[in-house]
Amino acid sequence: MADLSQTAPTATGALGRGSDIKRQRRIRRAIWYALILAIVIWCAMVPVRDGNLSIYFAFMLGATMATGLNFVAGFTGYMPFGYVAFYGLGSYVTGIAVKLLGIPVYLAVPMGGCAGILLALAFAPTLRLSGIYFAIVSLSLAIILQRSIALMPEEITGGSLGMNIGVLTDRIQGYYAMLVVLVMALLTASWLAESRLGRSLKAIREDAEAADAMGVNVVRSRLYAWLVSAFFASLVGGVQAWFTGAFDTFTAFDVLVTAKAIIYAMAGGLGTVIGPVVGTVVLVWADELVWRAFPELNSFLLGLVIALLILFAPRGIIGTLIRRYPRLRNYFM
Amino acid sequence: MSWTSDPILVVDGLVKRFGGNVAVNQATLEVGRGTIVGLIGINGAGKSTLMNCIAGMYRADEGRVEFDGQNLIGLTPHEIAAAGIGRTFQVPRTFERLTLIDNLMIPMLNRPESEDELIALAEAGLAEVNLHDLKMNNGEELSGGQQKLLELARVMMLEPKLILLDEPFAGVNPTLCTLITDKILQMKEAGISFLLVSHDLTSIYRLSDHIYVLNQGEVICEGGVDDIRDDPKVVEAYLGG
Amino acid sequence: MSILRKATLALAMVSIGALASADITMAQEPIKIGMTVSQTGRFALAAQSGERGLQIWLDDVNARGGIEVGGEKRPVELVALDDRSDKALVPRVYETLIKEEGVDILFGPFGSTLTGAAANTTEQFDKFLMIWSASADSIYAQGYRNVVSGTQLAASLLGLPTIKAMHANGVKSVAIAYLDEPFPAGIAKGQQAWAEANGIEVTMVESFSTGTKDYSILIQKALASGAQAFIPTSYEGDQMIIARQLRELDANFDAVGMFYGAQPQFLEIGEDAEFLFSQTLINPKVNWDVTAGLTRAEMMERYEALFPDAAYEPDFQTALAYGAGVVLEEVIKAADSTDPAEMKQAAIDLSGNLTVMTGPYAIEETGKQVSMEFVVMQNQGEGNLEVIFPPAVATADPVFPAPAYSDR
Amino acid sequence: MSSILLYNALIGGLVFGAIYALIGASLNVMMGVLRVVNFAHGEFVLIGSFLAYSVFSLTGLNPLAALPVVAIAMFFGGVAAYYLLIPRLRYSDDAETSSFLLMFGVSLMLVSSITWIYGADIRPVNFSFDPVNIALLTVEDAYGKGRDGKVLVPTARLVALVINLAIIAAMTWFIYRTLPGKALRGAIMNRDAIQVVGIDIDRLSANAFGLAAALAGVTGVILTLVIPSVDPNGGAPLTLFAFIVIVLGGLGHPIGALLAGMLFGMVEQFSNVLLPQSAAQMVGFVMLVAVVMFKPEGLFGRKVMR
Repeated sequence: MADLSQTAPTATGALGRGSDIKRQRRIRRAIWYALILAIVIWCAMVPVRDGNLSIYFAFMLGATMATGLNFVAGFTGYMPFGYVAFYGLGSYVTGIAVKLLGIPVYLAVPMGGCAGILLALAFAPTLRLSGIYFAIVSLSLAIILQRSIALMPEEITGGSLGMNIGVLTDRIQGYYAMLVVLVMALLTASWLAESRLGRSLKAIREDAEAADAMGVNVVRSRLYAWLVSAFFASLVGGVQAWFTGAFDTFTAFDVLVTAKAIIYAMAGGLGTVIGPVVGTVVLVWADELVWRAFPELNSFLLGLVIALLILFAPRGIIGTLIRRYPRLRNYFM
Repeated sequence: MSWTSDPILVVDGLVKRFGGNVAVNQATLEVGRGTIVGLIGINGAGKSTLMNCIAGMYRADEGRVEFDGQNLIGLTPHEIAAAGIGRTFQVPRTFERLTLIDNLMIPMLNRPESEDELIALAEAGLAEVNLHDLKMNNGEELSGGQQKLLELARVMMLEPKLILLDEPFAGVNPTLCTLITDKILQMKEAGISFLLVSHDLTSIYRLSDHIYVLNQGEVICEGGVDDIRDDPKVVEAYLGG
Repeated sequence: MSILRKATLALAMVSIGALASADITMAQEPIKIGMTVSQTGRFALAAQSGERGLQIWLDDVNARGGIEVGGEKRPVELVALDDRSDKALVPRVYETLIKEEGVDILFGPFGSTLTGAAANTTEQFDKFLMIWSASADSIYAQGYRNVVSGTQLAASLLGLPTIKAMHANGVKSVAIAYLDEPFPAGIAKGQQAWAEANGIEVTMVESFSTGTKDYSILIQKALASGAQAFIPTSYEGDQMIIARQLRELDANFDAVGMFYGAQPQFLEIGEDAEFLFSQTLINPKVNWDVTAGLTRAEMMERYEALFPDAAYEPDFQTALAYGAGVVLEEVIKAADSTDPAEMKQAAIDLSGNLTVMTGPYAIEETGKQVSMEFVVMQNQGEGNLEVIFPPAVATADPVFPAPAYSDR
Repeated sequence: MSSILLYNALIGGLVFGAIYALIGASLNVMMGVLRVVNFAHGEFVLIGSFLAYSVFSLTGLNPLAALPVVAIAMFFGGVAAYYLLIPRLRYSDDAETSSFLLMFGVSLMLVSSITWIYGADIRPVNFSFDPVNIALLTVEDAYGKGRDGKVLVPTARLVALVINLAIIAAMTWFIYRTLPGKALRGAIMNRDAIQVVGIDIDRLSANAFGLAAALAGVTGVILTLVIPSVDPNGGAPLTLFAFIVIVLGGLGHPIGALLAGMLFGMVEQFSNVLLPQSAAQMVGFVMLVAVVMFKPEGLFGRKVMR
């Protein structure tokens, strides 16, 4: 094959000719499921050994949000800066269902998830926007939703003090609920990555027009990703309400919630399944250290990390590793 | 008046305007089943616009596009792809962060075969264009010429009846050119029709069964290779421009 | 200036910590108190102002050898962590305080917004929470068992002195505007209810959201509503802007109530701050006969000694936190324990039997503070602050109606 | 409702509209020439405000004395920031989104730096003009029976408006009448084509970034006259307003941004009159979403710029 030798890269020969793609997928899957299992065991043990639930909760929340955001940002290339809208809606629907309607919290949280899907359907027309227009409109919609909830009667949404369902819910249960949602999100991510839908989403992310020309139904695939993504954010919002018991329009619609989800996912590597988890582990841990040691520097360092990531490792930890050592593609989902 | 008795694609009176500019003006052409039809013209003649109208990326303002008896106007690109028209792009548009295998899996998303069968098909497709060794590499790791090959292999996975080839030889070294030419001829043998847009008149003349010349959005003449080569209007369009 | 201030504060904390740890080696195991202090964000200024008050109490109590529990004097140690003014972070930090720092008793963060989140956590872990700055009535309506507001009056009562003072001067109509956050909203609603119950016509009630900077239309609307008096309630920075815009628009009301108008920073803005009805509970002219802790004058002295480089004089946040520290000390002594249930009972028993620097202490069963009323102050020109209400402690008659801006 | 409110809304609309126009115009230069989605734009404005505050509190001079200092410092700061940040963005997969996130990170760093230096609280800029306001006309019975009202312009706001309009005029002249300005406009319209005619796009971009930063800083100085306080957390709303303005006006459309700024200022003021203040603060966002969804080229734009 003389014609190849003069051109670009040498074949990595990662698996060599005739080697099995299925085997490689098995390895990746085994590593991934082992990781999920490790997370489950580790996190499930925290209440048993009377550890600090909040930190692990923050990790699980971050990993779920980052994974959920990855469905739409990593797999289709949209940057929903108003992602927090779904999270906030989930919190409020859960809170109202528990407090006003007396619905048990384990039913209220899925209701919040469904409300998220409805909201995502309502916001679906924004998917025809691209790039920065989408990001800004998404952010504006989140702000509009926040202000609308703030304007609602105090008897329903609790007004400026927000809602407090702490006395009605159990925190340890909320902790385990978060673990369940995290595992659901991780399993969905790995299923999606290997499914035909996931493959079409990645093609859309790379080049929507070309994907269209190759027979991919761009609009429908994007919509599915959008709905799944919104569903998880709303569940997380509901579980957060369950765990902490208190939230208001500021915390439930804080743009930093979106920003952290984006940053965690990016730090690990958008578009990979394992990336958001890795990114969350690293950054939550770093945040914990920084917060204790240099409280005043916290948001400066957060900003610095974002800037450095964008400038020097735009594909995140996993993405950069894979780019440098393509062989790793065989091990990371 | 029709040069072919069995057209697979009929474009009739197609008009596409951008604001006040008429990019394609009353273009009419046909592609016979199992033939290669060349479309030539200088830069800005409207070739790519015409292609994009057929593929559904642009919506034509007037006119008719019929493929195998089916009206294509108003269909989206993926519906047109499903109907059996594949295309390549002037500048190759590989899915850069997908492996070559996955690149070839994309056009087969709607096929009923099992995952294992699809993988086998994709591997075979890569072998066809001598890219099998790179199957686990990402699209972005290929050279420009290799990307042209990959696009060719990818469009084959659609099992198209007609392929719109946009500048398949641009920026490709002579060795790869030969490989691509061979591939096109092989596919033609297999019964696939082509609409071929190229600057490279030599290749066009070598491959085409029939040629249309586009100038300022209009088809100014058509005919066999020999007719076109000597047509004063073509010479004028290319030189007098 | 600010960096310097923080550096001094850090130094002070380190030295206090060193003192405390020196004590540990020879004395009893310390009573550990945990709290969060906003180092950044919108509550940073007030939270740090309060922390200084608590440090004064800590310094004092340890100088006296600590608090006697079970016949032994135990020193007191404070563990303060940052909450970044972030409500979402507060539960996490309080859990860290309880789980990792092993504190016995918790002190609230600044403000109703953060305290609401902290109380959920302390309740879950069954710890006693001493609140010093959260006033929102809704906190005390949650059914918490172990919370007590040591010094901060409930919001529904907190703003009443202003409206009462206006009533006493014959105000017949008032326009109310407030920032839509628990503390200002609580104050405004309390004032509105009292006004309506006492025959003052409320001509306008409007809320605005965080980040509002231009109040000109709001001020015009208040004028147009025909109100004789105007009470815009928000945090200090906002109120300073409103004061300026009132003058710029020549908006002459007979009286304007601004909660923070007597704060040291507020007075720095000069003539814009004149003739406002403001509230405070720390003023040289207000001196209670304390039954526990330092008197106002003593506290001021200690402040000077401990924080010689602090940018500002002690304000009512400092006083509230200091007072809450003293109340906490009394509660522990009375309960003779750090058990939350016993402390809560002791806190209820002490109600009505204790006067600290900020005034007499009285709570309801829910832990809601119902005493410690603020006094109303007026800057009668050139920063000359006078107490104008209640009459019992008043040092001057109010200037009412306030002179028009054009006549000042 | 009293007509006096409408007069005042009109004045407020002019003053704030001109400020929004200027913020929008500077962001427009960045987005148009550089395709940099500057999410830290509000903080750039804040830097100007805080510098003005420093000049005022150190010297007691009119904050406007800070104008030249701010303009020059921000220009060179902007050029330096350009070389530090922007060229590397070319290596990312999606330069536009990357710039958005990068500048978000920068905005976090700026806010916490400002907080570190100045403290977290809102500080008044305690400067006032004499007379403090100018009466334009008197409306009889404006506040009910026998209570006349005056339509007033605070002097500070009038001064701010005049300076603001002068800067806008100068900028329009620069863009339409001078060679560098025309190059800038050319770069907005077609970044690739301009390189062919022999313009060093890197230098042009750096200068454009510097110019936009300087304009943002100058806006911040003017802002301290209109709202005499500085707030380290005040940047984010300004950023959003800037985006609202340029999207309304049509991305990369220099005059569109000016008109949209004025329009947005008016809409904001009049909705404050007609709606409760807290509901009025939503109107701008609703307007933005509506325009993007139904007229993505902007109210004054002709063609969508991708």
